Amino acid sequence: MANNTNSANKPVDFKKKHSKEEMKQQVITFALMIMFTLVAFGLVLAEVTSFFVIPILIILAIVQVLFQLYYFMHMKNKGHSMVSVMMFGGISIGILTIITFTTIIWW
Amino acid sequence: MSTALAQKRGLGAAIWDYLTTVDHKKIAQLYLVSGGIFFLIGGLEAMLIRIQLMQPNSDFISAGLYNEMITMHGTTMIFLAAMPLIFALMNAVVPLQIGARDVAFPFLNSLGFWLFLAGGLILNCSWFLGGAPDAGWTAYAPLSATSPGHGVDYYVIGLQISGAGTLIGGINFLVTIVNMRAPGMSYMRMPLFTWASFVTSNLILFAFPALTVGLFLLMFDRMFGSAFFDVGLGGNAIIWEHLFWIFGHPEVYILILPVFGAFSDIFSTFSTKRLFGYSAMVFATVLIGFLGFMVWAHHMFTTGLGPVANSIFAVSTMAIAVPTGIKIFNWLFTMWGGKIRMTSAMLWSIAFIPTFTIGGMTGVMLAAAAADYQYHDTYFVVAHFHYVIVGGVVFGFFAALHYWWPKMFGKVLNEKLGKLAFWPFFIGFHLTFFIQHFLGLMGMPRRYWTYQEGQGLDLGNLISTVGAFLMAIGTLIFVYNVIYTAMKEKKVSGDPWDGRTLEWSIPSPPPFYNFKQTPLVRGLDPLWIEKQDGKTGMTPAEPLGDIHMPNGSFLPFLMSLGLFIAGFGFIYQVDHKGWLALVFIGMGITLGSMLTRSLKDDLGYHVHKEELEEGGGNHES
Amino acid sequence: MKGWMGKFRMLFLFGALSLILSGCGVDNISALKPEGYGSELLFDLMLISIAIMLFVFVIVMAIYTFVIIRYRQKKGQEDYIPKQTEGNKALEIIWTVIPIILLLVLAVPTVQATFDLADNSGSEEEGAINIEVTGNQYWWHFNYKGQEISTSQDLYIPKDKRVHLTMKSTDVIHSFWVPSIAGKMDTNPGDNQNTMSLEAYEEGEYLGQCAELCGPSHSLMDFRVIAVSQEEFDQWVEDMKNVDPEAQPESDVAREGQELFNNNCMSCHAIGSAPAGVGPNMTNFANRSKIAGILDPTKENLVDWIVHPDEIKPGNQMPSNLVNEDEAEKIAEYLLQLDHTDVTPESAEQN
Amino acid sequence: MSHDDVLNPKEMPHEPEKATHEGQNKFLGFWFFLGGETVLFASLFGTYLALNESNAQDPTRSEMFGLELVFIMTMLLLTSSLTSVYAMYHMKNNDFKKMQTWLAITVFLGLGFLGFEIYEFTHYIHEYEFTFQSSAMGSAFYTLVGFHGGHVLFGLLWITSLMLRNAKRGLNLYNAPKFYVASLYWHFIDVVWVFIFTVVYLMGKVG
Ligand code: HEA
Ligand code: HEA
Ligand code: HEC
Ligand code: CUA
Ligand SMILES: [Cu+2]
Repeated sequence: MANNTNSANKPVDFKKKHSKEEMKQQVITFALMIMFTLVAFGLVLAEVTSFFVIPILIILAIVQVLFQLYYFMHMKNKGHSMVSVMMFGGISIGILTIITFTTIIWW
Repeated sequence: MSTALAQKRGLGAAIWDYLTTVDHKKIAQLYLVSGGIFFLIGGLEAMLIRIQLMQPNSDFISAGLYNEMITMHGTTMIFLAAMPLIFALMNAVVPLQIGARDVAFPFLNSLGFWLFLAGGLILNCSWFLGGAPDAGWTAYAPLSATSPGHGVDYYVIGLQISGAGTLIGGINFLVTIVNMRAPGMSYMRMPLFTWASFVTSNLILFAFPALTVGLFLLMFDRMFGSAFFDVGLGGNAIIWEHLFWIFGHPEVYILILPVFGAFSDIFSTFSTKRLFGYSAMVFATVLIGFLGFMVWAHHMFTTGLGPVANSIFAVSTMAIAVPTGIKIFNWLFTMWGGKIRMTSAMLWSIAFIPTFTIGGMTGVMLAAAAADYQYHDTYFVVAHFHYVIVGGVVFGFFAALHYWWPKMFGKVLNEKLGKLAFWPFFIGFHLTFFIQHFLGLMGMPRRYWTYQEGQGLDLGNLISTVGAFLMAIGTLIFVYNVIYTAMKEKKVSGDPWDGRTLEWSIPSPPPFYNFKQTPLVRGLDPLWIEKQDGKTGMTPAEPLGDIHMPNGSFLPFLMSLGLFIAGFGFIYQVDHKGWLALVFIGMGITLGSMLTRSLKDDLGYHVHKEELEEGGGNHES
Repeated sequence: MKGWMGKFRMLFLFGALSLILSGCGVDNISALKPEGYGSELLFDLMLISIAIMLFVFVIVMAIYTFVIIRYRQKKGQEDYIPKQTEGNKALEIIWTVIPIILLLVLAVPTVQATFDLADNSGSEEEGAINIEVTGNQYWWHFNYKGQEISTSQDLYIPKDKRVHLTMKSTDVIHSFWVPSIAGKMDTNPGDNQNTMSLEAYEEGEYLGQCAELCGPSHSLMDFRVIAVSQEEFDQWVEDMKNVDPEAQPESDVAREGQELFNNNCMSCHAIGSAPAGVGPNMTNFANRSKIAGILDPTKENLVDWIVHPDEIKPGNQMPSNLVNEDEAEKIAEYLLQLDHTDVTPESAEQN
Repeated sequence: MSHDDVLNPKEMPHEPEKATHEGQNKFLGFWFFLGGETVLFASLFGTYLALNESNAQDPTRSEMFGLELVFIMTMLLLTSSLTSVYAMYHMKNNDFKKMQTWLAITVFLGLGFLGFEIYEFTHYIHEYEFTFQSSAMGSAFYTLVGFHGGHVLFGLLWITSLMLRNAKRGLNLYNAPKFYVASLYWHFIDVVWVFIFTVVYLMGKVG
């Protein structure tokens, strides 16, 4: 088996650059995610009133997850339209499920 | 691996061929046969139910056995008969309708089938190993969580395994339909059966995980001492109801949508007309699928969710009548102005319209939340769902089988026998179930082992049982027809019905690579378009070239076998930890096979151009 | 005709429809012969929905019949190719909009009825009757809140009065259903308690059933709702409050029976207003309309039951062969003289 | 495309994971699978949220949960997400060695996460006698977090076996989609974890 690791790939310079660009975005994403996590933990440790904190926590989580999906998992890229349809399908059903379970399990 | 062996003739080789096949057409046959057998078993259970209820205070079967009977009847019919029959149709037809040589994941396709079969066999083993599940097909906790014996364990494990198979099958068809369409086959040119399969696969993808979770919770409660449904430790039985119905309601649309699709194709073909309102039909299919996820709590109106939740779910349920109505009227207007050929397939389809309409309308009546306080868990509900399931799904299977039989097996099912089977089944069906609406309203709850004299229920139940016997006769005639056709009927051409869609442009049964050259699709009803232009077949979209085919594999069978063995281990480890050995052996086989699969390069093989020119790659046939 | 739907009911079809439907079934059992507030409200709702459905069905069938007669292939048509119509916007809009309107017509009374039946505000009022219903495998227990009255299997209520129920279960889910006077409601285990109300318009003995699969004897979990006049009900309450659980029976046999009963059965059963036990409360047993919900109240049946409860109601919680047949006879003698009041199911029929 | 082109491509395309038909199918199929997994985890979250106050005799969430460990675990998993991004970056640049290295780091971080999780569970069991069987909340907690842990374990096994299997073969069009899909899986695990630390731990602490 030949080792492909360093085979000549001349024509892909442009693409390489593109990947680099993307990589930069991903690192920024990562930094933001770490920041959000810190904020979230910080808020809880600071014992802000729960009425206030919980929505913020949830929003922070959602933003983080969107970062993961769009940047780390490339959902922002071309060729992901069907992917988006499916993921959002799953997400909306998931949300519906969770709403149910927090409202009409006990009454 | 299979190709080399399959060339050797003989029974052994044939069996080996089916055990290792990844050809969607053969998998369709496997689904058809096993689904058909399970339908007969489920039907036999239905007959025992009806015999027990023929007269008041009867003890033809005991109370405990009766509960096992209804549970297994419901579970078998839904999961082991209707689901595989749907997959049989999808496998047989979808790739052909979109001009594909294969499905996206041939290996997973066969894995899906074997998992389903393993699950179904486990479930039915319960009859011989100490008793079947007895908590209803809905398995409401805590009855199911506390039911003695191993019956419900079989339910949990069997459904978990076959459910995994279904999920795999669903994903396979999603990707197949998205990625494998022939050039020119845009979404808005796909035949409705393919559209319906697409939406159904979506429903499978999003609905089955809820069941998976529910089954896990029940399994943990029964086998590992958790407390999800144990109110003593803070558990909550309503969780099961929600999880089951979040799955269960979409499930009924999973069943009905593909046959809606089949009916669309049949009405159009046998009226020699383009489908009326194609885009509205597509839209309605998608909308039904979408709304199907927002209505589940209509099964729980009497659970006590409160008037707000009940009202919301009532109204959203009623909304489904609108897209379904669009479909009914579009079918009627497809026939309007057409040239209706009354073949057996068409006969079943024609019978479907009024039957299903009645079933749908009783559905809307059930959806009136408050009124459901009277209907719920009575024979009115039983009547409703048999009208939609038998009158919709089963009629649909009969229609679709008559329609696609020549494509699957190269022979047209005998028309005389086809009609002979129809009449007793149709009449028997209405005899059995129409009267049940009234039985329910007159105060007969469902899942009743017996009823007391003097409640005015005797005559109705007797009529119902007589009807069931007629249905059995109809079914048996159909089975006879299958055998008769296989022995006596002659081979037909690839296009016996003057078809309109791609599957009729290739020989019957199709060669294992389906299309020698991928066809070029120029519009809706592509074959019809070509015929109108005076051509006999499709214009190819590519020159003749090598065809890439996947290798057969024994691994799917092995993986399922492993889970089959492990399933028994899980069930019996409650009694004695020694049974855990089976879990390890079984999981070992499964994981070992998975590892083998991922370690080996499996690139498939090519059918060469030269072979194709000679009249088509005689690897098989 | 009580309630907002009175006017509707006057309308055309309805009279005829309800006449035909109420020809079905047996009095005091059938949901089609409403004799109480809930069932009548629901019957009206059913009639509205049936009328809408019939309307739709007639239209569908008219088109259907026309199409399959008119457009069947005729001789000599083999080569005829029909016009390939794509669709028709106007038609498609019609059959989208009309169903929407029909459904709205149905949805409004549905929502009204749903809220109406969920309205439990009366339970707080002075003099309201609140009863706690408990479902058990396979019997029902009724506890009159604030009154210290416990009964099993037979539920006495005054006629023409809204009675408020809170419902729970001690084991699996059951569903409390009295078709001819009200809809049904599940009894859930744990804290998930439901409420509903009952109101009977006529005196009578109404059949109640369990409507949620709860085990092998699910179909044998019958009970009775006995609606009597207000005076009779007051009398009954009075009598039930004054039950003396230890009262000595008159005959010797019965006294022996009492002894045996106290020794063998009291661990699960109770007499008087004791809180719900493992088994039904035996107060006023002599006036039960059925034994264990399904057997005629004869002595043979009772003895049969005491010795082999399992053969009669498979899977029920009462052990068989606790006592032998002789002893059972004596116990039966005792139980059948537990007549604590003159208000009986027969009182409900005297009208 | 001949087999040779697949196993020994003369030239690696920019997105090797989608260069073959099989690769495209795998890519899409796996995303669909993740859509299904979303519903699966939503059901588990729902169950947990419904039962998170049904702790019977067990201590409440805020009495039990500690945040330090969870914080470390979160950091480990988040970082591993980034490292797997690096791995994919090098895959796109056709640098097999670097890809393997970054994957190894990912696995390493994942192992760390799993180790802490196991420690955490045993801690709860020994310290508070809070088990899978002690209350409905216990069942729901261990099921939700355990399902996630199981996914982590499976992801580790998967990535490791891919690394080992292809160590000698290098990158090609047959295995590139496999690597890509495994990395998607790994990200998805992280997505789920974000909700777990938010919903279970942080919100549990807040009460
Ligand atoms: C193939 C399966 C299938 C299908 C298609 C349906 C379709 C529908 N079902 Fe049914 N249903 C079941 C299978 C199915 N059901 C099963 C198995 C159960 C019982 C499960 C169990 O408990 O074991 C059940 C139970 C069930 C219940 C719960 C009853 C109870 O337990 O108390 C309800 C309540 O709302 C309901 C409603 C409906 C509705 C509104 C539709 C609608 O989709 C119907 C829509 C169709 C039409 C309405 C007809 C055509 C329309 C027109 C001609 C247009 C004009 C019409 C109007 C304006 C009304 N169904
Ligand atoms: C796809 C779904 C499906 C189908 C097709 C059917 C088909 C039939 N069902 Fe039903 N049924 C359900 C799904 C289905 N059912 C479900 C989900 C329930 C609820 C279960 C529950 O409460 O949990 C139910 C419940 C149910 C009940 C209510 C039981 C109760 O509540 O107590 C009844 C009673 O009449 C009944 C009858 C029938 C009959 C007579 C048929 C007939 O149409 C059957 C026709 C077929 C045959 C008659 C087979 C003929 C062949 C032979 C007899 C030969 C056999 C030979 C060999 C095996 C070699 N079914
Ligand atoms: C372990 C508990 C238990 C014991 C001990 C027990 N029973 Fe029962 N009994 C029950 C239960 C539970 C029922 C309700 C059964 C059902 O209807 O499903 C019942 C029902 C009955 C009924 C019918 C009640 C009705 O309201 O119609 C009678 C009569 C009866 N028992 C008599 C007896 C006698 C006599 C004995 C003693 C010899 C006895 N029981 C001992 C549990 C018990
Ligand atoms: Cu209680 Cu059925
Ligand atoms: Cu439904």
